[in-house]
Amino acid sequence: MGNVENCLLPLPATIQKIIPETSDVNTYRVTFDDPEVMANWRNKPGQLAMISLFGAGEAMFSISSSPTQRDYLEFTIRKAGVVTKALHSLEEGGKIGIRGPYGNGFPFDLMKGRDVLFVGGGIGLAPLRSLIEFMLDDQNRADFGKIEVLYGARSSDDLCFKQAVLEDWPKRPNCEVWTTIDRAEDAWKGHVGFVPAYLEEVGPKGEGKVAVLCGPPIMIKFVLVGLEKLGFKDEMIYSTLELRMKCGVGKCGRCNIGHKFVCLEGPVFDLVQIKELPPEF
Amino acid sequence: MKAVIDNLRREAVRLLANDEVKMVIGYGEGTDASRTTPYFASTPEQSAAFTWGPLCANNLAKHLLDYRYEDTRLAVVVKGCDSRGINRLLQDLQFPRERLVVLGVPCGGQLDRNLIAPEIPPGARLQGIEDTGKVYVLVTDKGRLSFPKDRFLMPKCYLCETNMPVVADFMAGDPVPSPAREGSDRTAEVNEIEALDVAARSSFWDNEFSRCLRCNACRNVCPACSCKECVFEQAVPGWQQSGIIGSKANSLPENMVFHLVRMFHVIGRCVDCGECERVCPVDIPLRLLYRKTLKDAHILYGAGTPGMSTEVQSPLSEFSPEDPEEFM
Amino acid sequence: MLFKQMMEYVGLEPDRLQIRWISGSEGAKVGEVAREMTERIRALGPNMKMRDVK
Amino acid sequence: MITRDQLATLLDRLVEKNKVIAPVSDNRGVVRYTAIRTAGDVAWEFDRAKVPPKSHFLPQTEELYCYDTTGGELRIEPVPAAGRAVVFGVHPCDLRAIAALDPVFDGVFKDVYYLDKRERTVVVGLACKQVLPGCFCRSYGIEPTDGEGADLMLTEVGDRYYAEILTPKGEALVREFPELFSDGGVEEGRRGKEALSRELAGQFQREVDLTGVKEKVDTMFEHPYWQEVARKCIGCGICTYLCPTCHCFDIIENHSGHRGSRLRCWDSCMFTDFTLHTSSHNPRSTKKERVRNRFLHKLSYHNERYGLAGCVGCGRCVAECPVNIDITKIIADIKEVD
Repeated sequence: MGNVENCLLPLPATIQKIIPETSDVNTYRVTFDDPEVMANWRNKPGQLAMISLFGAGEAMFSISSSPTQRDYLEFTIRKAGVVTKALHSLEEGGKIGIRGPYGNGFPFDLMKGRDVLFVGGGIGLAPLRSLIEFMLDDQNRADFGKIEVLYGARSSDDLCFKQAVLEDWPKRPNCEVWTTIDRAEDAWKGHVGFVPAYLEEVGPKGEGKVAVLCGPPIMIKFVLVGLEKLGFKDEMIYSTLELRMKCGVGKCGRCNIGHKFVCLEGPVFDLVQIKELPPEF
Repeated sequence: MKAVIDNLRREAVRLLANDEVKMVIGYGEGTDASRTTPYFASTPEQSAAFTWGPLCANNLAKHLLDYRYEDTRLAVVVKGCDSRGINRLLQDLQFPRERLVVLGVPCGGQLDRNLIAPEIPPGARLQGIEDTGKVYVLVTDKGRLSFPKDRFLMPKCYLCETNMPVVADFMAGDPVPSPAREGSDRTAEVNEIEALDVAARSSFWDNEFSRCLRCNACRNVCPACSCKECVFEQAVPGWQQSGIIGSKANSLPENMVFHLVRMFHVIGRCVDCGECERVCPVDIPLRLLYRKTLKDAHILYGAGTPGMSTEVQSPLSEFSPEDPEEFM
Repeated sequence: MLFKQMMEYVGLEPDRLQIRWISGSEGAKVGEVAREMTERIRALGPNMKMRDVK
Repeated sequence: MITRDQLATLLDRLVEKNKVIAPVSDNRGVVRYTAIRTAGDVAWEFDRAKVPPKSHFLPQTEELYCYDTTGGELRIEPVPAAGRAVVFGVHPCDLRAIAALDPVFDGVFKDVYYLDKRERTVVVGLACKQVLPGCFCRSYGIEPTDGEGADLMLTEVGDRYYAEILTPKGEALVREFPELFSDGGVEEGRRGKEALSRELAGQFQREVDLTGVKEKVDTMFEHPYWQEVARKCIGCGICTYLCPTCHCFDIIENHSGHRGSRLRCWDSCMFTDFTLHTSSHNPRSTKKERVRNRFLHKLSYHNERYGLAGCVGCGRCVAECPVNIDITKIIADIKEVD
């Protein structure tokens, strides 16, 4: 856990490494300045943390590194608003603040003994990556069945975690990765087409299998239709929801969907829950 | 009063039944005897709930902005002061004239809710309002309540400039006498503030602005504030990144900046309808601010109250070589 | 001028606002005006009224 | 029992060592809870303060911590904890509202800023002397003389106040100034309070029947009724800022150069940018969604999360809404609509 005494107080951290992912997305590898905080930090895959840029503000991001990686945290962030622009202007060694972890994370215990299909679009792979790496880690690998990843982006440049997606993960035993981009490119030898269409083409069997999704709303919408056809059950489909957050601790009142706060009860919901939520996200 | 209400309802029924408008915006019965509420009728049947009288302070022109990007035709009920707001919205191209039917009502002055509410027996239900000329009589189930016009009107009414609408496609009643006090001077209160020395002026406004809750009611009710996205809540205003000017922080300087910026932004658009002052939950005398701009725009540029007609341009949107300046 | 009078009205020194018309070809005037303005503001002292009292 | 003079003395003595917050009327007669210097500042005859006393526990603008990034280093300094305080003159509706806010700021994640002030503040309640036209606390099971939520409850009886010690904090306060309180006439005070309670109960003009309202409103998410309400709404923050149970806030940046601080400011779910994403997507993009969210929060969500009503019937929003959106009418309408 992070700061227990004062949940709104960020803890100083340093950017150790900046790994460019796409033209506007970087992965930031950070460590807390206080080694004790770093050593005591625990999070679940899919949990969130509030990142502070002093002089710009705070914004919530999912932790994209696996919790099995205890030496640092990684965040994969697109340059979009005030905070992310300030973050992207920093170099290695730059100082930020972190508070968290927040949210429920993926219920990986419920996935034990099962095959898991991940469907991601663009930067949506970031939260999935924390769970994929967590499952692929030697100490957990035996707990889970086959791991399948279907990942797409607008172009080859927009693919995040290229090394993992194109090289590392496909080589791991009992792990299959399908990658696609929306429009054809000269240098691209892989599949071309939208994620939902590719899903139908690949046609992984849904029976007994867990699906975990994250991506733009339009992708999620059509992937859900596809998953249903493939025989995935609602209670076995998990997705993350994104809402504007300020406190991350269920007090500032803006990330509610109905009476649920996404920062506390989310961001991960199964499809049964999502269907019960009022359609306001 | 009764005749005006009947005329209004009849015209609303006609407009809706003939599909000339999709909706009529007017006044409906309020939840207590001291006020009414904006009421929106989309069917002839709903038009039966329209009302009118001296409890209709709201300027309904503002509600048009909610429908400015639609293609429906609307009708809206306006008093004299409100009608200037209509003209301003038309002039600023915020609402097309061809999509608008203006229903004018003759106004003999609006009762000040702060003054009459304490006089109304608790729980009294309003049954009707009579206008005897000098007195408004609220007929309630707990008796008849008389409110002489010379004591119970809103302060702005005693300075009324146009109690009959300056623009109307339909008039729901014959002209009535203006509630303006004879010889009243619309700049009198402004002059009083101007007469203070600088320290006194400063502390006067500090005292008022320090109370501001920044609830945005003055801005949101204002027909001159027609921006789709207000400068105070732009997603990424450059100048907000290096300070908190214009942020949600409540402090005296922040509040003063808010009011000064608003003051400057509504010059030439403020029609002096007084809605800002009416809605302010902490009673900041906002009209004293905007009246000052009206006075100065008049002195410097000869400008009259905005919205009196759609022909006259706002002083800040045209240039004349005769304009006073000190910066060339 | 309206804004100056507004500032005066709420108790700010109107001299804090100065507007000059300078053409693109009048480079020297920019410096001159900036110097002049700086001096006038210095004479007025810091704007205590807009300072956050925290 | 305590007399008015003794009560004034009590406040004067308390000011010496505490921040004392009390209803104060300003030059325009607007009553707010602000820090007093002497008992003479108190608006003794106030009916209902415009702004509720939540502003003490959750100030409209509050500094959370300071930071300094000089030389590429980062130092973060939390602001020191609040000192001892006494909030005097809190009416029963506002007492109940504070109780409704407590679980929001407590829980798994504890908000030390709020909880510190709660812990170090003694709340002195004051029974109402009249029922205003907008009041409907009784519908929420609150009597205008209820002390629930106060540490010490005062009821004006004749020329004295009947004081009830309700918590250890209240007891400590009385113990600190034993000479100001007396036991004489306590029975009379108790009877006076009962009589006042009976008298006030008969003065309510606004009552709502909450039976089945939560259940009904939970089925009304898609109901066109919300559009009808939203048409009137001008989207200002009066209802939320004056509401004693509204607690939404924003955290904003306040910096110049390398130094700065983060401020927590009230925010309102009625504002257009409240839920606006950086991507420009807005889950509550129109007034309909925002109005609906506010009323569902008051009538259902708060209850669902904390088991406490999200409205206490103080009537502030009823009195001040510029367009007469009246929650008592909304509650009545909810029961009516199909």
